Amino acid sequence: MVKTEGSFAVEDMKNVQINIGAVIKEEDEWDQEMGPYPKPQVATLRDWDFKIVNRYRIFYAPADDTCTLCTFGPCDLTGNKRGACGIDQAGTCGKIVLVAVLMGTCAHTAHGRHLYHWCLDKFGDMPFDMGSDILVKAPLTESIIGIRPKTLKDFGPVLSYCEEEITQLLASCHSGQEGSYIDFESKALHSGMIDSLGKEICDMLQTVAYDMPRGDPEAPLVEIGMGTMDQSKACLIAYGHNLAAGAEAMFYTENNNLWDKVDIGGVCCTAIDLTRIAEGLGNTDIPKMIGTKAKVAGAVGWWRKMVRAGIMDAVMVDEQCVWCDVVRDCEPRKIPVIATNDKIMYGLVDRTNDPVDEIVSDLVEFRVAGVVVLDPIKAGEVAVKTALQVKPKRADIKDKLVLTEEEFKKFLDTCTKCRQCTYVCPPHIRISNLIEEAIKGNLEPFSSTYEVCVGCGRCEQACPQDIPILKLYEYANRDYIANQKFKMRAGRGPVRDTEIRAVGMPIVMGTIPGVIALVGCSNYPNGTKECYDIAKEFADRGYIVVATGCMAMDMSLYTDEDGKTIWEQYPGGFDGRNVCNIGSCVSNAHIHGAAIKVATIFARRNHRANYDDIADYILSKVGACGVAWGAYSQKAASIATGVNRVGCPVVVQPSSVIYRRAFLGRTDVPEDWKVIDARDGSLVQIEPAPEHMLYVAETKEEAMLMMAKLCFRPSDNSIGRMIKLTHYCDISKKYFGKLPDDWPIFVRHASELPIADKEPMMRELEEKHGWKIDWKAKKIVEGPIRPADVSFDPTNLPRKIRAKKK
Amino acid sequence: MVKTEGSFAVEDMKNVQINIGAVIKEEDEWDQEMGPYPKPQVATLRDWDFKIVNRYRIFYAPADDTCTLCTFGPCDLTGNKRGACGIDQAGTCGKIVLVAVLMGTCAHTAHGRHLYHWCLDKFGDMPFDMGSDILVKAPLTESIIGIRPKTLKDFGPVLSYCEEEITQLLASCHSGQEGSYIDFESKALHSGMIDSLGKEICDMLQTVAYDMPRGDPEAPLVEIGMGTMDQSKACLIAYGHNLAAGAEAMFYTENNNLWDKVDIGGVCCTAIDLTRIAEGLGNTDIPKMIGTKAKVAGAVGWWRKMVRAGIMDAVMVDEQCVWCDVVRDCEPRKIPVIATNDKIMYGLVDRTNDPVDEIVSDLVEFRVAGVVVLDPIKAGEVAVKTALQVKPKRADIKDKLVLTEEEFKKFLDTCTKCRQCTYVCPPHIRISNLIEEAIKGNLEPFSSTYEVCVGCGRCEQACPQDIPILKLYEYANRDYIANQKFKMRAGRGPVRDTEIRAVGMPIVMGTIPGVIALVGCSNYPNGTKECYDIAKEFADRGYIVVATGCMAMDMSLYTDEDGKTIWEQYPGGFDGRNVCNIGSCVSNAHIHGAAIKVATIFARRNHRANYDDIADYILSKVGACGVAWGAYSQKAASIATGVNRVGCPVVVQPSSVIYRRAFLGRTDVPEDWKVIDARDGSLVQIEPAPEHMLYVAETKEEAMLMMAKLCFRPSDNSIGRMIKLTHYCDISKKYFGKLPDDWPIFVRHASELPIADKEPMMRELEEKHGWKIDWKAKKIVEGPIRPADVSFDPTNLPRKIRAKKK
Amino acid sequence: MAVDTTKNPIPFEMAQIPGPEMAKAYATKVIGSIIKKSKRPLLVVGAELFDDPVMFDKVIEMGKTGIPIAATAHSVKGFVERNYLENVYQIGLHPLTNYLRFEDWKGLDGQGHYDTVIFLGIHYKFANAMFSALKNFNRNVRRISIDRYFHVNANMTFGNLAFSPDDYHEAIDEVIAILKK
Amino acid sequence: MAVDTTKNPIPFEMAQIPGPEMAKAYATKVIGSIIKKSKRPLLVVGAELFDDPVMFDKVIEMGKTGIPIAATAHSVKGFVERNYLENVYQIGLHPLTNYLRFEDWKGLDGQGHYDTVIFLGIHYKFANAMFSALKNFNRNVRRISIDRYFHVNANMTFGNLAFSPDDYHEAIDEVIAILKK
Repeated sequence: MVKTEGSFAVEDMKNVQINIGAVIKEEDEWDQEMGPYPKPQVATLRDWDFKIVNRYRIFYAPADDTCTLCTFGPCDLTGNKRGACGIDQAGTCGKIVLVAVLMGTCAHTAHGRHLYHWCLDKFGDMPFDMGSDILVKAPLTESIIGIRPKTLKDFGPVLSYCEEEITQLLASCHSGQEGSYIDFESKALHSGMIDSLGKEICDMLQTVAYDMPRGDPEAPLVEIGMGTMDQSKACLIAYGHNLAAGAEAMFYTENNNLWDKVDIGGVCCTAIDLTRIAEGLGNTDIPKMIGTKAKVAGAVGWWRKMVRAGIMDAVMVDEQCVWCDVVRDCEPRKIPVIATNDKIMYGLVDRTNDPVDEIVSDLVEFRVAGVVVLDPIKAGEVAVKTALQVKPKRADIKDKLVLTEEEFKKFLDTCTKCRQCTYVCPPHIRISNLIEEAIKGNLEPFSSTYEVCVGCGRCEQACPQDIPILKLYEYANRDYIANQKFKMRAGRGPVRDTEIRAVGMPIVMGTIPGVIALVGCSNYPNGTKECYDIAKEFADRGYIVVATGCMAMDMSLYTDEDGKTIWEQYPGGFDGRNVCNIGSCVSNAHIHGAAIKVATIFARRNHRANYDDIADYILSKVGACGVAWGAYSQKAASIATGVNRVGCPVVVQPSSVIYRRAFLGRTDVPEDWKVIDARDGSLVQIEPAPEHMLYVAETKEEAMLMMAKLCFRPSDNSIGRMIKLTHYCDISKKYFGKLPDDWPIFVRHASELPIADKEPMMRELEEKHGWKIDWKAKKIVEGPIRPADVSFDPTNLPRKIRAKKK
Repeated sequence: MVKTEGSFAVEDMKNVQINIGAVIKEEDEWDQEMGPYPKPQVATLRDWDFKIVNRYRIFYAPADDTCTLCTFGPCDLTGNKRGACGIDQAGTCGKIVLVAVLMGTCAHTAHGRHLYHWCLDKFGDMPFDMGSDILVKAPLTESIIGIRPKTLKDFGPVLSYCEEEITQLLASCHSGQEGSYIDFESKALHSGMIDSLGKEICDMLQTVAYDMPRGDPEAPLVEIGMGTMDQSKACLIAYGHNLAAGAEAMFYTENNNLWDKVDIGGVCCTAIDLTRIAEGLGNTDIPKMIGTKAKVAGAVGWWRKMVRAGIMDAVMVDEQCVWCDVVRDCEPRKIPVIATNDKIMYGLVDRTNDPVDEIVSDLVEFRVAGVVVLDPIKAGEVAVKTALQVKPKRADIKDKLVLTEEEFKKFLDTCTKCRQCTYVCPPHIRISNLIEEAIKGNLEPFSSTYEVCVGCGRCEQACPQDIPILKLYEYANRDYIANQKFKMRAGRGPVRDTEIRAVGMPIVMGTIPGVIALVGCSNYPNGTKECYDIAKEFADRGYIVVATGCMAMDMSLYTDEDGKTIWEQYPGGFDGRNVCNIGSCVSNAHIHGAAIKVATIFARRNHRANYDDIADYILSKVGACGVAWGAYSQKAASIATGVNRVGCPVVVQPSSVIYRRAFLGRTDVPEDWKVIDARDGSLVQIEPAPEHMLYVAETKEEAMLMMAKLCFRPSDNSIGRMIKLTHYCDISKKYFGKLPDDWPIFVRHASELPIADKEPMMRELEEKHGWKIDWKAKKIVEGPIRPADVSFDPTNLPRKIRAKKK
Repeated sequence: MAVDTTKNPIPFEMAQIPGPEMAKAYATKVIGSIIKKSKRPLLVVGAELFDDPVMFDKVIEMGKTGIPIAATAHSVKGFVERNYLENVYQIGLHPLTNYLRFEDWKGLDGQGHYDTVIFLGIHYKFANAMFSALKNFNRNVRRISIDRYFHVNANMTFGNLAFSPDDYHEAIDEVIAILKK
Repeated sequence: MAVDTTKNPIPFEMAQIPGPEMAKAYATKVIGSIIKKSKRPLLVVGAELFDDPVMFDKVIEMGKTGIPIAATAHSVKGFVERNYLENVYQIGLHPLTNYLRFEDWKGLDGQGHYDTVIFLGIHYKFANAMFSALKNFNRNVRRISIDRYFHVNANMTFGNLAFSPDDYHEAIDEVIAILKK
């Protein structure tokens, strides 16, 4: 249809113009009826949340025993005491969880709102076209809001909905509001869902406006690593999560034919998004494939290593995950900073309305360490010009950035082994031991811990001898830095409907053993290498492996014996034995989207404004597990919480404990593991599948075992269960040296036993667990929690019961 | 004009309806051009904020030396060190300030959003009619957004604006976003402004929808105090800040003629708002003057005292400032709880969709301690029915609530004087000393500290002897509780334009020495009595005294020698020597509104989308000072911050230090005290007026002296300055025993000296400060920072310069 | 002479200062006899044992005195390799702590809850947080650390011995000796 | 025999546990001599002196040894009543602390910054917060409390003497005696 918008003059109404706000009903191309819960409010999906938290008990590990949030405080809450406002320790933990999740939710939603204004400003409204392979275009918007956006502008009211909910949720954190930790967690789950929606809006807007790949499994390979920044050119880094200003720097470079003089690299998700530009349908006026000209300098964990190695001539920062001391790190190294987003302004002067050349001159002459330029076009031009002009002026200082051998040795000698550095080191590196070895001439410990170091610099502040510890690292790793050059597949965007059609059945039946999603930060401790290991382990086992953000970046830094990165080892489809880079952090929404699509495309569930039904389907039938294997920002907390609300478990690493809360099942309480059979409404005792919702694993080995286990679903058919059990047992044998103790509870039928070990396992069932076996028929006669039943239709929602039990 | 809304069929567009979103331009009844900053975003008014914080230096007193907000932490920031993300201690304090201010802002804005939905649901859209005395109807909306709402629905987009800004601001608190404490404070000031706007929306909606007084200086006197709840009736308490459900209980009671059987009282701001209903223009279908049938049971500080005295039979809670252990306090006393708002659900079962009588039965039979009922109408009915039916069932337990003399004495005897109670008591009451005296038969210490006690119960948790300390208090104060009966003037709502016309000139010239606004919480320590003392001191001196919320409630609990409350002692107009109760916390917006109206009505400044200009006017010319004299919730933090952004200083009491930040001037740095003379753009050195923006006073005496000082403005004419100086000196002499040391810096001309002490003060100027005096002419020849100049037009905004200096 | 395990009583992560209730460092003698006196102790070990494999042997020695062992992370592999699985239970530290906080839990052997947990060889941050969970939500379980770190959320802990492996081994041997008495 | 001012070294508000750097309680002898050795000390007193008026006299004794006095809140009234205004400056604690945190401040007498501040008679929470401001933002000023509270954010403090007025008076007298030496 023709969309008619704008202003009309109306007869008989003098001086009146009418602005068409929204076309509320038009030829309905959507055959689904509106579902029960369009625009759910804080309490709307509370029943669903209670189902989650009644099974997956809310577990807190407080990081503080006192509360200092209001004037009655500080209050001592040790031992679950109550503060003056009446809140107890559990409630306080719940409140902090909600605040953290809201911070993450706001980061994504505010990013989406910025892009919404900016894209409409720059490009005007555009049709929301995801290409012919993607017809369920905005699964979260559709499931939560109940609308199908037709143009980018249609995301406006969706953003307003998110913002309204955020405001309601943060209000409840005020002193003397919500009193129950359970309701705080329900609210956190609500926020997590809003977070997923915010991300979807964000990525959909930029995918269309910047013509990014629409689910392209063969998205191009782009360059990644500190060593890819060509030091013979002026190097510009765009650091953050919002591509707007960085993209303008690229357009300016392109339009002025400057690529032979300028290299543009990104840090953190801006890097991923810059390398996705104009690789899509090709229907915009952006230079085709320009994204491949940008480089991924690295994930956030590499930032301080880069800046201290001085590999860039100018930095643009935008928003999110941008370290707070950028100016302080850049200024002494004569790297001008251009802040391009009002979320991060560092107290710098706002020069948005000044002429470009005046701003550039102030930066190039080092009259100011940085500026704020909130107009992305102007910021892009300022940044490129500054990088070009400052480069020659930085030659001197650049040489001095890395220590000489003499200096290096001098600093080594001043160490007194007081260990203050280690007491503040996040990954607990025994720095004085490295120094001791280096004095002996052995730099290996400095090299092998270089990836483990997060570059935070707390050690340098603690050192009473003022040893510049990060500089020692740089010196020891100068060759690695120059040669850190790898390939990463550009973020492909959403999963295609066609892919879902192919894998929906195998996922639900279990014959694809699971979907493994690596999301969030990955830098600490050992995250960079371990996320590669995890991805490879599961890809090799035939799982579908997806990654986003820093995880996708960091797993690119390793190669197999043939020198191939993970992206070169595996194809990029949404299929078993594939590894796909979905995109930046906001692309996480597509992982929810894929799960929703399994329900709606494969299983033909109505998803329109029907979130809990879909989440129930996913919890019961879609064997997927997320992992955030590294330091975990509040965004990662909101991401994980959103993934949990949609019914999917997440495994995280130990430093995540600071977010205080987990969702853990109790296998010793059978009542927790009863679900409804939708066929007749009967209650069925099930195996604990999945056993946990949010789980901290101490090591990658534990993580992998748990992830394999968390892919079990009550809906697995016997072949699927056999495959899943085989991997679960095999990972255990490989890394734990034995079968897991609890393997029998997942066995419903003899055919579900791993083929290779079938007989010994049956014997164990008989001897150790007292099951009755018919050895002649090789059948299990008695023992399992329940029999295998291929038509079992598990649900947690009474409204899904098709016929009442007689 | 006729407003035309709704849906139209449009020819040639099959199946299309058009929803009219907004009439964007209509016959413009507003003669002001759109100002420079409609809908200011995060960075828009940053220049103004920097003017504030460059003069009023940001001062932090950290409550924590570590940060536990992300997985790199905890980080030790002691001594302004930086954490792993690069943020320093100051930045972290700024972040916590912003989060706290946002919590407050969200509390008000979310309250407004709830009322918006609810009022439109219940009443439909209504004209935004504030009566003929108020033509500048929504000063904050007009100044910030640049629109004049015509109907309640027009506040919808204003709320969306608030929610969008909130989301942007909270996003910047994510780890690794904003890095500068100065920008955090600019963001906090932005949030404070949004807070004021949220409050305005909130109070305007309820004023119109519930027909509250429109600036009525003679609003009725209503009953206040625990003793007003008639124990022969079923007593229902509505506790919180949102009148929706409590009002429905009143309507149900009225419609069913139950007032002889039911008493309805409010706690906290719901109390104030219930007593304002239907006292306005009388144009709705709500029973006229029904508000006067409700009672103000008390401010939040009295809650635990009330519930432990068992004066109610049922409690409805709504939102904000509602202690988190309501159910825990009510359950053992058999007081059913009805939670009526999704911000506070206490983990109770949501019964919104169940039949009233089933819910009531479950409550009355004590099968459940409480329920959630989110439909206000149903909640009102459930609450009244429950109170009526439960009352007889509570007779037994009610008798047992207060200790017998024997029990009282028994508990006294178990005290071991371990002092654990005092180590956790917010106002540091030496409880064991009270017990010691009580053992001797002297209950006076228990009585005199009853108001000081905030009823938090931390002492009871700390007591190793399990002495029920609050019960001791109850016993000792049982007569007071029964007799706590006073009168309070119902919240009058906005200041009338006519009042502004009368006082505008005297305020700006200084002949009314100032506007004193008592806002926020007041219960701790000594807040209840001291807010009465402060109000009285300034009213007697001819200041305009306004109060809201808990301050207004608590100052009602004292009488003069004639037995008159403060409301009976002084008239309720916005004028010198008056004391007016503006209304509940959200009515604070009208105090901003009054200041804005001085600029726009009296001084004819354009205020439309011109916030910084108006704030600059207020800072330079409107001698007003706020005081929040008591425990200070996050809302109080956002209120104060909003008041600061509009150019008005605030004094707070010591427990507010936990909010970490103050804005303090340095009189020893003359460069900080230069303003522009708008006549010619010249820079003028001024006296430090006002000297601080956010100031903690240790005692009420210090507070009063500082408030008198903070009413000085550079624009004072000589008579005005003389009057202000007289009060400043007089308060100092009265409470400090001497003149303040800095009085000379406010003297520009001999006529500005207090008449009574003119000669000795001139002598002191000459002898102690070296000023030159012409004794014959009784003139000051040399000495003042600047001469008095009646046409001096101070401003901080270069754009206000009318002609360039030659 | 006994190793002084009360030295260096500051949190291994310096900034871990949770509140008014914080651990004290104790001598091996005191800790050892408290463990010995416990009615239902549980030794909880983690993957850091792999960094110093002799610790597996020491843990097995403790196990042989009758204290059941919860092998968290993949540490069970160390026991498999040493062919000691007698009273070793494989379980993640997270679900284990979750069970520990519930009064109605029946223990890894179904014989009832534990009165004392003893942590060693566990990632510092994780152990610290799990101690915090118990400190705040189940105070009936005594929290003992015999790890090389000062654990502020335990009831009893060694001071930091992270940089003194010999002292640490000696301290553990002293504890074992007491248990064997 | 000297009063033991090192007893009860826990924050007067138990939950005030700010971080890794916390005060120690010292004997009067130590505190007294540190004050005496200071080059530019400033005695900061508050309105709690009114609760125990003899303290005004003791403060005046200290003032007479040459230490300037900042009288915060309305405490100056006590000095007016005792006719002692020699080296007494009336100033709010909040602006005073604000000045103290700036290196370029010239002092109440214009003669330069202070190297030591000594608090007494000040509302606990407020003093605690102002100590925190200095602890974090100007570490060149030594923070001493001779109030009846253990002040965790000071460098040096007495233990809690809030319930032992006699001991407290004696302790102050001991400090005065040292100052007079």
